[in-house]
Amino acid sequence: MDLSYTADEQRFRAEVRGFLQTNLPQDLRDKVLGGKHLGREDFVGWHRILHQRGWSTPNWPKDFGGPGWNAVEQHIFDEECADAGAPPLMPFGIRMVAPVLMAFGSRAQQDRFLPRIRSGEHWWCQGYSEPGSGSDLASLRMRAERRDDVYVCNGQKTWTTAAQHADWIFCLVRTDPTRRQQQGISFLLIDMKSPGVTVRPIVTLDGDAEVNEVWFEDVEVPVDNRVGEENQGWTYAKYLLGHERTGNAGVGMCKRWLKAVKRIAAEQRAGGRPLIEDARFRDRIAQVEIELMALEVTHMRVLAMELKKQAPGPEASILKVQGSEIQQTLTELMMHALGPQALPFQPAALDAGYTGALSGPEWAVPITGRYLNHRKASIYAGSNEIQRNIIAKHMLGL
Amino acid sequence: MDLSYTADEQRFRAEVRGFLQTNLPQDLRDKVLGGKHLGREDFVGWHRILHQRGWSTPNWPKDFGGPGWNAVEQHIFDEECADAGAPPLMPFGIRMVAPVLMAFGSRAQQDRFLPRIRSGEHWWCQGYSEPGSGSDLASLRMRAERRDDVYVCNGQKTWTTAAQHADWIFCLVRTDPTRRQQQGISFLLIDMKSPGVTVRPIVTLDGDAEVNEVWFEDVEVPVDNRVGEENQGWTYAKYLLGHERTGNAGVGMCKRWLKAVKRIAAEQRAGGRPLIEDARFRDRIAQVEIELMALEVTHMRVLAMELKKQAPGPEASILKVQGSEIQQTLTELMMHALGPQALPFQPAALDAGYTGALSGPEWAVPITGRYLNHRKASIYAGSNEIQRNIIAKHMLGL
Amino acid sequence: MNFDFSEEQNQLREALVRLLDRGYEFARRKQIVASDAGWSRDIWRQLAELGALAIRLPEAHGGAAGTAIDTLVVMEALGRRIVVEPYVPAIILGAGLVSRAGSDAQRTRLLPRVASGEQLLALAHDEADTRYELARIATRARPDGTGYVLDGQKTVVLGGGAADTLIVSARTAGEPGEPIGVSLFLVDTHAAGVRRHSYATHDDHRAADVTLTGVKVAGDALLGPAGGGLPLVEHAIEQGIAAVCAEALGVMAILVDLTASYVKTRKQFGVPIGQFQVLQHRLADMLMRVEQARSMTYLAATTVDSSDAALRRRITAAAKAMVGQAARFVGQQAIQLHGGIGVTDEAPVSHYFKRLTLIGMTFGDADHHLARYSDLMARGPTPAPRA
Amino acid sequence: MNFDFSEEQNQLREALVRLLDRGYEFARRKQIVASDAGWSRDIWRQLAELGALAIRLPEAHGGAAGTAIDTLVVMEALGRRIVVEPYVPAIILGAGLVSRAGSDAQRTRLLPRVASGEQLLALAHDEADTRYELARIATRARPDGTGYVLDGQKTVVLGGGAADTLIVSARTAGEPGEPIGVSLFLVDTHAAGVRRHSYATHDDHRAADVTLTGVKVAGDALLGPAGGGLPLVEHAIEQGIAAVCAEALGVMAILVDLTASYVKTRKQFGVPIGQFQVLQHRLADMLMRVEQARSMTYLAATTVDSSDAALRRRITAAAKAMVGQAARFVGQQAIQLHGGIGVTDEAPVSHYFKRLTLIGMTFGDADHHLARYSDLMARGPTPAPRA
Repeated sequence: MDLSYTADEQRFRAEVRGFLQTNLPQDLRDKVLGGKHLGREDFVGWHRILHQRGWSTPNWPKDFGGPGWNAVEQHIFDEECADAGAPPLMPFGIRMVAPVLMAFGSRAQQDRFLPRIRSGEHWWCQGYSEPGSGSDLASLRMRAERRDDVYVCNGQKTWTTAAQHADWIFCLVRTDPTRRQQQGISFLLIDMKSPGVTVRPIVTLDGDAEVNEVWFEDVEVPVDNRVGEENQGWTYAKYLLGHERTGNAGVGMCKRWLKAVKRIAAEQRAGGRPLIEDARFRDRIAQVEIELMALEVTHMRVLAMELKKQAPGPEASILKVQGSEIQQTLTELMMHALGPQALPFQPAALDAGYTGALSGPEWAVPITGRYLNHRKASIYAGSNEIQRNIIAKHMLGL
Repeated sequence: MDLSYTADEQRFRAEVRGFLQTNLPQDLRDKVLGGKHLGREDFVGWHRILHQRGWSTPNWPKDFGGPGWNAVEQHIFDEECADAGAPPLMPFGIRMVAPVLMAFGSRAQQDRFLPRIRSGEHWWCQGYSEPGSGSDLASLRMRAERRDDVYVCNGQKTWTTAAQHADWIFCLVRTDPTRRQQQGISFLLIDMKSPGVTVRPIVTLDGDAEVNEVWFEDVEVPVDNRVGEENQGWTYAKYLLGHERTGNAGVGMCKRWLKAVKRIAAEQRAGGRPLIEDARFRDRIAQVEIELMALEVTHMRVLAMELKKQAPGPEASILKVQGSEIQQTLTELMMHALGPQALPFQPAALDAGYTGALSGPEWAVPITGRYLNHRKASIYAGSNEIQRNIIAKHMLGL
Repeated sequence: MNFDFSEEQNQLREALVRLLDRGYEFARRKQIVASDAGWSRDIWRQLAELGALAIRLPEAHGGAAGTAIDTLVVMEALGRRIVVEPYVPAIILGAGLVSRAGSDAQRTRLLPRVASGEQLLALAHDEADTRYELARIATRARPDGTGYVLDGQKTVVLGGGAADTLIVSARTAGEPGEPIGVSLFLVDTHAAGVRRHSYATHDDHRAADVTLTGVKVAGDALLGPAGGGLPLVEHAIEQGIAAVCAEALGVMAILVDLTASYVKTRKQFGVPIGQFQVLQHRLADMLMRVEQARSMTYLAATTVDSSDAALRRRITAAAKAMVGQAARFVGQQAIQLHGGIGVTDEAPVSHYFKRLTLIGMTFGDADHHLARYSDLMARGPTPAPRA
Repeated sequence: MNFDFSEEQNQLREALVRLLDRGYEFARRKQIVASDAGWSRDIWRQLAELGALAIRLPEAHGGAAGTAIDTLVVMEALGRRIVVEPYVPAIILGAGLVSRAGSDAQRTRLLPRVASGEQLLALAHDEADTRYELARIATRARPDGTGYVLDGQKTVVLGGGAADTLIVSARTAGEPGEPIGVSLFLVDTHAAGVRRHSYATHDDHRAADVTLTGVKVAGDALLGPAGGGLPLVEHAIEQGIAAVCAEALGVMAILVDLTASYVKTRKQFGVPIGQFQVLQHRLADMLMRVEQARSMTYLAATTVDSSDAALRRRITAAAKAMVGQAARFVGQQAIQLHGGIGVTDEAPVSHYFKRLTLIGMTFGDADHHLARYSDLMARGPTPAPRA
């Protein structure tokens, strides 16, 4: 047993770090670390910079133009990017639809879509959830009726992150309404510019609008845009869900937030001294720091399994639950560190370059909204209740 | 709204306190406060002292020879007894079987049993649980076959507290095996000296033996000892279960233990100073003190409902859950206050008058065993999971 | 010992419920918070007509000389509709301070107009480094003839934008952190040298930062004894704590109701999710927390008018700690059980959650008050809350 | 980065499992703890034969010069059978101290006999007021010719009754609480002036209180530098922490297994109680705590042999805090899910619970180590656990 990184891995980390120091634009870094709003151009711009270095698709094998990194290298890359304040890579293209296309797509689909995902030309979003489905994904109702060479699609998707920016959406649709639940579902790729597609933003409790409803009214989708076989979409979706959950620990982001908590607690004053000198508040930081330390090792244990080609199964659920709870604890600690200054709601100040009046320090502005918004972390990507069901069933045989 | 006690209630408290100061024997008080083993004679002796004053059955109406106290007076009495270090009154006679006899027993049964419960002549125990039943009480299997004027009883009861001391046991038995679950159950009073009754102690994890298995082998019970109608026993049992749960908050005992925690934390030293000066440990005391304060008021709110003859329903489940959790927190805090001195297991020193060798102070001896033993508090009298089911069903309609 | 509300209290509650059922549905509230002022003078006037603004004021000044139990009744009703009008800052803090500490002249001048809803007060106390330590005040008031000149910066003054008159704490002696030397001043918000930056808070209430630059006030602007303002502020905050605890009860009761209703109707895997035992127990835990919080809030309400400052201090610390813990759990679990819909602006549940979260952060969070209670405990035995 | 065990480690584990499966079933353990000594010399001899007692000893003295990973393998296996033999006091603390701090002569004299199981050591350090503060030692050693005379009282010396030789900490300088001035001495348990009161602990292990009255030892009884014993004790306790964390993993793994099996077979209301979602989630939470504890234990095992004392201190504090929290939750919930049967002496689960509870209280409880970690954090940035 040896928990240290190999010399090769350390060299790789240094290479990534060096690249980030040179190539991550300072204004973008400031936006990310300052918790400012990021626009489409911020994400796409960064994606293109990575693409030039061949790193825009860290999880892709070389055969498809990816860097061919192993699980540990991917982890190092993620961690360094998070630490440096790079914008997160949008997962919908590179991590979600791409693996499905690689595994189940036709050669034509692969040739058409994968290079454009890699280059950043196509921005994807995910059409899984519907109002009324949710954790019970298989109860989805969006219909796709075959008419000659097209599917005519009607229905609604929801909680679609970044749909307002997206060029394409991959959808689970019901192609055979006579079959129940998991059967009769197909996996379609839909151009967001198709007539009949409408995007309506969902304003979240922090005033933000990153998720959307997407409506489909007689949207025609070429049959060529179906991935794999008709009515077999659930198989591909399950494959994808496994991929979605693995990376959810979010260790890199948590480590950055932990640093932020400490910095805030060092700046805020309580009883005339830095808040971090208050043992009670510091104990709360210590508690989450220890939990994060354990999570990082647990994550490494899963990576070590992946390195040996042992598919991580229910362990991914542990990472999801623990990771989301630690994220929520950290966002809450940041808010509590602010004290009364947690109250002001100043959304305009989240735009980079804001020069208006401000209550409190600028860095404090995003904090309460982040706490409120991150209640979602234990809800999305399979609620923590669903994850516990999975752990009980698959790891304990209950 | 007024949370203070009335002048009458305060006078009553003073009267009880005065009585306890004069009449509770010092050696008995020392045993109780020192956490020593109490024997049958300790309980019975104290019961007789109370009986002389007419207070041995605090929950009984005057019609049956009780003091006729209202809910608040009973609470004051319980609290003062607990605070003074009086042995607890065994509930099985006065609080469990007696209310059933008053409500459903024949005149003959009332005349025979109630005065002897009051005087302490009859010590009762409870025959409900069986191996395999538990929270699912209605699955009980002990059989009682009618033969002329007797029931012939066969079966086993378990978790029977103080059966080794008891003169009588009240049992739920199955008189009609053809009917399922709640039907076909009768309520029998059985003389523990009957041929065929065997008591086997169950040693608990702290080395103690306060609970027992009770075996019945062809035990003949006169039909006259059946309470109420045949096969209607479940009705009486439900009535009794309601009574059992109401007083489970244990506020009086918790208040005494809280004082003990503070005393221990004042005596133990950490870093060369009294442990209670360690803010972190003191915060844990503060937390449970606040919870107990709230529980006391919640308990008073339930008492106020009782005063108005509003039957406390699912509120009793709240008292049970919160009370047992606070008890467990307090026993755990006492153990943690001991530090390394929590380790020694010295059961011989729990007998009053022990003069052998001892590790650590004498008052520390019962503490770890009490923690271990009190894990039962969230299990017995309807596990806390069952209580939450009740709350969800009856208070939330789920 | 009784937990009953008086006939008058029950009538007041019913009147408030009627008013808010009619005039404060969720859609109407949305309009109100979207307005420039962010609150409704119309609602305020109706509260005045009900007598809700005057309930605690002295009878001599048009009030009903009520108790903290009356406040509890009002606040719980306001909480059930997450009312954003500045009742706590203007009435509990502001008018309460003038009632308790004001001279006859000050009371006569201000309180009848408070009762009628024409005069709004606010307490401008917190500063950048105050956090929850009330004595850490750096704003200065130096004598100037028969009056004073005030200089300093106040932050997150609740209701500060709506206020006509601010009660400003400032040092006439001593250094930040010292208990002695803080004085209170009545300052007209339109006085020269007063600058306000007003903004919304995350729960759609309003607050303001106030800068005082050479603000001149007359001698009769001094509220209470010179240098002896801190105990007054402390008592005001204790009244504020009792009030927001009661408000939290109203908020939490609605959250439990909304969540129980939601899980009964929302179906997943073919059954209402309320049939899943884990969610049933979660709701049972929410309910228990609310009941324990209710008990502590009742205790606080029956204590906070006491003249025993040590008792008030301990019981309000205990109440805010417990209500804060309950608020955190109930709010978070209400969102969790609502799933995605719970984090949308459209769903009322998210607004109740936000108010509850900010109540938790107002007048000191749960950790602060637990620590305070713990430190008070170290200094002596807890006085019995009851005889 | 790898989490694999070596071939030798896997063989050692399998050999231990075979030994304990055969010779340490629950019934046999009951006999052992009921015996006068409370532990089995026969088992000890078999452990010696397997090489388990010598695994960490220097090769020059018959050992295998193993690492803390080897200890982890041994302790996890011992934990799975809640073995009561004094492995931690005699091997991890006692032999570990002699290995690290002993002179050649001391090592040559003691370690081969440790390896063969003939020599049992114990660390007599704690005193009535020590609690978990290692420097608070009052026992005195005054020079006497070329030797020393020891006076003092040691409490709850783990394995103290079984030991042939005690490692006694005593002050040659300084006052209780001061870091400098503590020296370690090898003291024969049969030396004049040594009195032992031996007793069982709640987990059926054994400990002793030791009174030293004018105990004379020769100059060569000094273990390590005069006055510089505290860092040695601290490192020994850190090794002890890593060991009991690994033991706790074994105990918790069995508790999860026992509980999962129990809920699958125990029926209530006509179904196995494992079908109730609340119990399923409880078990999922238990499992997650065990996995997080496992990760911290691995980190501690790969850190505790480091020469970086600050790193060792932080990581072992973090590990003991997290394992202690996990132990508390897993133990309590295992009992809760077993219901009544869980609190009986007859059920193995109660014995696993007791051992786990006492591991939690040994070498500092979770709160102590969280506070320690927190206070260390205040003094500087956490060193990265890995490169």
